[in-house]
Amino acid sequence: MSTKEDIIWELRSEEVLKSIKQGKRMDGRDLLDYRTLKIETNVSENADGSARAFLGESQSITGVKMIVDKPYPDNPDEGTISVGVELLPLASPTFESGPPKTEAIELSRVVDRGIREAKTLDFKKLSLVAGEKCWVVFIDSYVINHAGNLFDTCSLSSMAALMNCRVPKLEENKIVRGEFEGKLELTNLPILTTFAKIGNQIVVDTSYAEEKAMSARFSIATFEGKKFSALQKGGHGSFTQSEVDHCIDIAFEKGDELRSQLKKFAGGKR
Amino acid sequence: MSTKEDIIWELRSEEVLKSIKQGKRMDGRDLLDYRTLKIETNVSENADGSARAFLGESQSITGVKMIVDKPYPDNPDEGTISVGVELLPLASPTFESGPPKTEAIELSRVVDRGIREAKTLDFKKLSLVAGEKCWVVFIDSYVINHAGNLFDTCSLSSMAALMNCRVPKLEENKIVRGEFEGKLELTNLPILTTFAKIGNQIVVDTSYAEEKAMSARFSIATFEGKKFSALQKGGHGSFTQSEVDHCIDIAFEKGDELRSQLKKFAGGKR
Amino acid sequence: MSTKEDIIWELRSEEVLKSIKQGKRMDGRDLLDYRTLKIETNVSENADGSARAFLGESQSITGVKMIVDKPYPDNPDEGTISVGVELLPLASPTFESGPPKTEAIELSRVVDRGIREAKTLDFKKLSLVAGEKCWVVFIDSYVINHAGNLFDTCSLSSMAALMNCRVPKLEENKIVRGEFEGKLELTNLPILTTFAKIGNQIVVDTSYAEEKAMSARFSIATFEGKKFSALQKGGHGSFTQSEVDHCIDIAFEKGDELRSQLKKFAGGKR
Amino acid sequence: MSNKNNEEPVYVNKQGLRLDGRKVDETRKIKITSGVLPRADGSCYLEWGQNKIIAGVYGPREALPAHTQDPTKANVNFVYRMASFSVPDRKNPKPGRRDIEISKVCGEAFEKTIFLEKFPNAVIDIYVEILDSNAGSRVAAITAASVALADAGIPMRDMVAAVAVGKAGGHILVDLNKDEEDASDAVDMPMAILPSTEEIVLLQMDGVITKDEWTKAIDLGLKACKKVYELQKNALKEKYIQAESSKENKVE
Amino acid sequence: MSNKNNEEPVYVNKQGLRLDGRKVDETRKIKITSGVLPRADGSCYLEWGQNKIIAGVYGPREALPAHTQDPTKANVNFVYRMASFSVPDRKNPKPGRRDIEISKVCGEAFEKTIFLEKFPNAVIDIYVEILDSNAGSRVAAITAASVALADAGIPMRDMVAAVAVGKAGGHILVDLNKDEEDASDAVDMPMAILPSTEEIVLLQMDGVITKDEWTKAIDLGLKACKKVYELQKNALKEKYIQAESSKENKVE
Amino acid sequence: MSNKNNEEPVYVNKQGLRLDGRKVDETRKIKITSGVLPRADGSCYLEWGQNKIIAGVYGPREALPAHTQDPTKANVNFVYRMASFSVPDRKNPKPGRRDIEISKVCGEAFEKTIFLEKFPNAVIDIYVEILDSNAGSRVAAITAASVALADAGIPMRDMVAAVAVGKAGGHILVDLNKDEEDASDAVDMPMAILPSTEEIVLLQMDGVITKDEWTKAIDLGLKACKKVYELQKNALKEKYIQAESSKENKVE
Repeated sequence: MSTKEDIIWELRSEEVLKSIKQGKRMDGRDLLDYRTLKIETNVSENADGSARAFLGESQSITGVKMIVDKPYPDNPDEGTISVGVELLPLASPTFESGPPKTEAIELSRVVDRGIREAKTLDFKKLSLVAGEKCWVVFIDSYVINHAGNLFDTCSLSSMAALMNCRVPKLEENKIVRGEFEGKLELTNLPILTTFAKIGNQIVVDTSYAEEKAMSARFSIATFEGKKFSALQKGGHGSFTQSEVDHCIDIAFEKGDELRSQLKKFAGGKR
Repeated sequence: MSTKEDIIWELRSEEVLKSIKQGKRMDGRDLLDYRTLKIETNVSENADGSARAFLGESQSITGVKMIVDKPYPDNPDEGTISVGVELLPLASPTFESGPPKTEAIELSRVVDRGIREAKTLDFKKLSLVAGEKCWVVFIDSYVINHAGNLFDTCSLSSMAALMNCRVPKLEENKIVRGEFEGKLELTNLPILTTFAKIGNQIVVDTSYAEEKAMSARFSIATFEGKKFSALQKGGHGSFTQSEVDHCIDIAFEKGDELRSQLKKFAGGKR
Repeated sequence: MSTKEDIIWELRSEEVLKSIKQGKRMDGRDLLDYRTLKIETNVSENADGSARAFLGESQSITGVKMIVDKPYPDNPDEGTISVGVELLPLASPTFESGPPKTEAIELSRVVDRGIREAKTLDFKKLSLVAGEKCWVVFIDSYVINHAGNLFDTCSLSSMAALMNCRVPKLEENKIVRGEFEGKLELTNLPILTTFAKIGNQIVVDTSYAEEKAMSARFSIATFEGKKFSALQKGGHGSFTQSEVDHCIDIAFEKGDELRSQLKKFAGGKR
Repeated sequence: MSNKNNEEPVYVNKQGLRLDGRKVDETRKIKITSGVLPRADGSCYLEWGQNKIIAGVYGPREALPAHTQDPTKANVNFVYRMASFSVPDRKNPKPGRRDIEISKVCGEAFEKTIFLEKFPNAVIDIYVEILDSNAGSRVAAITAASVALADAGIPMRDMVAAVAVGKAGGHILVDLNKDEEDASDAVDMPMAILPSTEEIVLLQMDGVITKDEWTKAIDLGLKACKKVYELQKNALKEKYIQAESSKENKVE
Repeated sequence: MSNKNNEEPVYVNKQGLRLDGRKVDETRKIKITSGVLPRADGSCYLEWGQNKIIAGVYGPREALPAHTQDPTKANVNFVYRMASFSVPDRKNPKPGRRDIEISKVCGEAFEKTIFLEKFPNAVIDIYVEILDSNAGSRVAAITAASVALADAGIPMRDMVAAVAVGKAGGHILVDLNKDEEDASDAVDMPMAILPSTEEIVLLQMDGVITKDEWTKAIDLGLKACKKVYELQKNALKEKYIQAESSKENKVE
Repeated sequence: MSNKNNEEPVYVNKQGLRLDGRKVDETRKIKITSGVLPRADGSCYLEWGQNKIIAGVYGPREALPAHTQDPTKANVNFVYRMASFSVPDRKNPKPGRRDIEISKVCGEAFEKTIFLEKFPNAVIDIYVEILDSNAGSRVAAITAASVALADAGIPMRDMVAAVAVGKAGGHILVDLNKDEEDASDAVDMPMAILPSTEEIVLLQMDGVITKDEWTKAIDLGLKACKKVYELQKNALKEKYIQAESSKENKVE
C-alpha cells in the first residue's frame, strides 16, 4: 500500500543485512539475544485472566475467558481451548480492519499448537458433565504494536494470561459472575522461540526491520523436560538440517530463560 | 459513483442553502412543516401486520412477523423485538444491493431504540413459557423511494405496521397459519421527529436535496405524556444546547400531530 | 480477465458457427451426438458413494455422504437430499476460488431438481425416527475439467455416485464408521440432457468452444417411463415451442442411452 | 410439493371450476400500475392474486466496477428479492440460492428484447422486491419488470410477458396458486415469452410430466402470456405511447 | 436496562452519595497517557473507572481504495471495537451492528474539529480497542481518540471531550456505571462537545426522560465534559505544546 | 490425537512391522500420473495410500487484481482444499483456518525452487483438491503440486519432495497413517525438501518430542523424501525431459 513506507523499509533491510553479515544487529544486540521482556497482568477485569507482554517495543494483550459449553461428540469427557490472535490495525500501518488474514491465522494456529500439544491444560479436567457440559477456555490475543517477532510476543502474553487465570465459580453449571474458585491449573508452560534466517545467519527475536530482511522463519515451542511441542517453518527461504539442530538447542535455552522470567512476572498472587 | 448526479445535487444543494437562509424552502414549506403523511395498511397478507408510509415522495413499507423462539437466558420471562431497515436499491440511484451498510444500520438502530425504550411492547407479555418459549416480534422495513427523511418515514411505517398487527393463534405453542387471536397490544406510540441543520436554520422533514445541504441531523423519539425515548445526532456538524432545547419542544408538538394522524390511518379495524 | 484467451475463444466461436451452419461440428460429431461417456466409481473411500464422469474431456467427481440429522419441522417423517456443485479453479482458467458463483448455483439447482422431483430417493424411507432423526444425503460434485456441458457431466457423476452409494450402518441412530447396511435404494434414474442453440441449429453435449457460440441452453431431466422431472432454459437467446418439442423427444432417446451406459458402468457390485 | 392432508381435494370440479372458482385457463386477478417510484428511471407496482410486487429500473448507466463493462453491449442486472414478511414463515433477509437462480434466469429473459448493443459499457439494473407471495412470484416479477423497463423508456424489441402453468390432481392448469402447488402430483412450469413472436425466453419446470401433458401446458401458457401482455399494454397505454414516439426519435 | 433484583438499590443516599461513593456530578477516576504505541502516528491509553481503552491514529495518509477519496477533504475513519474478553460474557470477535453504529457517530464527532479540508484525498484512521468495559465505553473511546489525534499532530480547531450523563432511581447522574445502568428507569445519554464553544458533536440517548430531566442532564454533562477536557490537556501538556508549535509552522 | 480404545495397539511388532505391515521407514504405496487435466497448464493425479489428490497449475499469468502484482517477481498462489466427502465426517465446503494455514506453508515451500524473478507481475496458481484422505494429505498435496508444476513447464531449480514422519507408541515412523496418528503419544511432522540440496522448505510438527527423537525422525524423513523424488521423476520422465530441453531454449 504505502509505497513511501516500502522504500524506507527496503533501505533499512539492506542495512540490516550488511550489519548481520558482520555478526552485529542494528540495535547492538548479539544474534541470539532477546529484547527486554516485560509482562503486566490483570489488564482487564472482565477477563478471567489477562496479561500484556512487551518484547522490546512489540506489544500484545491476551485475555482468557472460560465459558461453559457442550463437549465435542467425539470427546464427550473433555473440555477444550480456542486460541485466536488479532492483528489490530493500530499496531502497524500495514494492518487492516476486517476478518483475520492468512498471517494472523498462521500465527494463532502456531501459538495454539504449542499450548495444546504440550498438554498445558488437562482437557479431561475441563469436563464438567460428560457429554453435557465442559469448560471451553478462550485465549484471545490482540497485537497492539508490531515491532517484530509477534509469534513469541503472543505466545508470552498468552501463557502469562493463562498463568493469571482464575476459574469462575459455578452454580448448577452456570457461571456466577465475579466469583472464582481458584487458579486455573497448568501442567506445563510451553514457550515459543522464533528464529529468522537473515543472509546466512540465524537470529532470534527479530525486529520489524529484520523481518523485512529475513528469508525464512522458524518457531519452536519448548517446555519443561527438554521437550518440544510444535515446530513451524515460514517464509520463502529454507533451513538446513544442521541449522534446525542448532535452533532446537538454542530454543531449549531461551525457553528456560523466558519461562523463569514469565514465572517472576506472572506468577504472583491474584 | 454517478458523478453527473453528484454535480446536479451539489448545485441543488446551493439553491437549498440560499433559500433556507431566507427562511423559505424550495417546495414552499415553512421550516417546521412536514410533507403530507399518508399511510396504507394491509400491504402484505403474509405479514401479521403491515403498512406503507408516504412522507411526500418518500416511501417505506414495514411488515411485522411474530415467531415463537427461545427467550434470552438473562431474560427468561420476556419476549423481544427485532427491528431492521433495508435500503432497497430501487429506492435511489445511490443504494446498492448487498448486506446493510452503516447508513442502514444506524437508521434501524434509532428506530429500534425509540420503540424499545418507550416500552411500546410489554416484553413480559410476550413470554409464553418462562425460559422455554416467547414471542419474537420482527419489524422489518424496506425503503422503496428515497426522497429524504428516511428516519421518520421508517418510524411511521413501523408504528403503523405494529398498530396493524394481529397476534397469530397458537396451538401447543406452535403457530396456526392464517388464524389470529386479536390485535397486538401496544402500550405507547413513540414517533421519531428528525431535524436538520442547514446553514444556521433548523428544519424538519428534509427532502433529498435538503439532506445534501445539511450539516447535521437530530432525531427525537417522543411519546405520550411529553416524554422521549431516544435521541440521535448524526452528520459532521454540531448543535448547540439551545438548538436541541428548541428541537425537543417542536418534537413534542410534531409527535402529537403525527400520532393522531397515525391513529386515523392505521387505527381502523383489521 | 485473460483477454488473450477471450480473443482466441471468439475466433474459435466464429469457426464453430460457420461449421454448425453446415450441419457439422468441429470435432466431427453429428449435431445430436454425445461425446464418449466414461464412468469410474469408488473414487473416494471416505465417501459412502463416489464416481467420476467423463464426457469427452469434461470431468466431474461426485461424492455422496449420508449423515443423521433432525428432519424439517414441516416434514417430520421425511429425510432429504442436498445437491451442490463446485467449479474448481483447476478446471478452467476462468474459474476462481471462493464461494459458489451464480453459474455454479444454477447448475447445482438444476441437477438437484432433476433428482428430487423424479423421486429418485424416497424421502419417507430416509426417515429414522419421525420428528427426531433422519438421513440427509449430501451429493457434492466437483468439476475438475471444463470442456463443455457441465450440466450433463455433473448429472451423470451424481447419478453414478448415488448408484454406488452404500447406507452406513447405524447403532442407536449413530453412524458406525466403515460399516454398511447395503446399497442406497433408488426408485428412478433421472438423467439430464442439455441442448444448445447455435445459429439456428440445436446440438447436444456442447464443447467449451460451442458454448462460446451458443445463444441459449436448454436442459431436460428425463427418467424411466418417458417422463421428465425438470426443464431449464438458460442464456440470452430463445427457443420456439417446436424447438422445445423436438428437444423433448431427443431427450427421451438420449436419456435411455445414457441410462443404460450408466447402469453398465456404475451398476456393478461394491 | 407434498400434501399434508390425507385426502386430496378436487382440483377441478364437475363444472370445470377450480378451488378458487377459476377456470383451468384463467389467471388470478392481475393489477398493474406503472410509474410508482419517483426516484427510479422506471417502475411498476403489480398485484397478481395475493402476490404483491414492486419493480424499479435504473439505467442504462455506467457499469461499475469497470471490469464488469462489456464494450459491445449493456449488461442486464436483474435482482429478485423477497421481503422477510412476504412468505408464511419469516424469510432470512440474506439472499438465498433460490433468489440468485431466479435473478439469473429472469435477467436472461430480457437480454433478447432490449437493444443492449446500443449501450456499450453500460448496465441496466432491474430490481424487484416481492412484498407478498402466493405461488408464481417469479413470473409476476418478470411481468412487472417488463412494464418498469418500458416506463423507463428503455428501447425494446418487444415486451416480455410471463405466466406459470402446471398440473394439480391430474389437471393441466394456468397460474397455480399455493393450494394447487401443494398437490401431491404438482408440476410448476414458469415461462416467459416475447408476445409478438412467441419466442420462449424463460422456461423452467419441476415436477413429473409426460410429453402430452407438456404440450397441453405450453399451449395454455402461450395463450395466457398473451392475455398478460394485453394487461401490460393497457397499464402503459398513455404513458407508453408518448414514450415510444420520443424513443423512436432518439434511438433510430 | 432491567434490574434483576426485586428491590431497587438507593442510587443516591441521604448524604448525596452514589453506590460507589461518588457525588451526582462526579465522574469515575480517569487516567490518560498519550504516546503509548511506537508504530502509530499518535496514540493514547485511557482508564475511565473500569474501562480500559487503547487508541491509535494513522494519517493523514492516502485514502485507499481510490474510489473512497474525496478531492475536497480528508475522510475520518473511526473504528470502535471491543476485545472478546472486555465484557462479562465473551464477545464474538466479529464486529456487530452496535460496533458499526458507534464507529459512525464517534467518527462524525471529529469531523468539525479536524482541519479536514487541508488534506484532500486523504484518510485519517482512528482505531480504538476496548480492553475492559463497564458502562460509558464510547465516550471514553472519544476522549482517548481526541488525545491520540493531538499526539499525532493532526491539526484541530479544538479537542473533543465526552461524557455520558443519565438517570437512575429518579436521579440525574454524571457518568453512570454498570450498576446504575441496570436501574429499572435507567437513561443513558452519551455526549461529546468541542469544549471551547460547547458545540455538541455527539448526542445519543436511550431510556425515558422528560424535558426538565433532559435540561438538568445536559447542564451536568457540559460541566463534566470540561473537566474531562482539563484532563486531556494535562495528559498532552508538554508533548502537545511542542507539537502545536511545530504544526503551526507546517500547516499554515 | 487421542486414542478411544483403552488398550493401545502394538505399533511395531517383533518382526519390525507396523499395523499395516510396513517397515518403520516405508511409505505407503504412491502412484503418480501427470497431465491428467486437459484445460490446466499442468496437472497431476496422485494416490498415496488412501489419499487421492488432484493438482492443477495455471500460469505464469497476469496477477489480478493489479494491486497484488509484484514488479520484481511472480507470486505463488497455492490453494489447498478438501472435498466435502474426503473425510470421515462430511466437511463444510467453506475453507477453514486449517485449509488457509496449509495453503500458506505449502505455497512458501515452492518459492525458492521456482524461477519467480523471471516473471514479474505474474502469478502462478497451484490448486490442489483432496478427494480422499487418510493422514499426510498436505505432503501428498505438495508432491502432486511439484509434478503439476513440472508438467506445466514452469522453470524450477529443483523439484519439491515431501513426506510426513512422526511417532506412535514410542516408535519413530515414516508416513503415519490415521491409525498411527491416533496413538496417545502421536507426533506428526510434515516436511518438504529440495532433494538435490536437502534444503528444508517446509517443516511443521505437533505432538511432544525430544531432541533425539527429532534427529531420528528428520534423518528418516530426508531419506523418504528422496524416494518420493524418484517416483516424481519417473512419473515425469518422458514428458519432463522434453519439457526441460524446450524450457532451456525458452528461458535462458
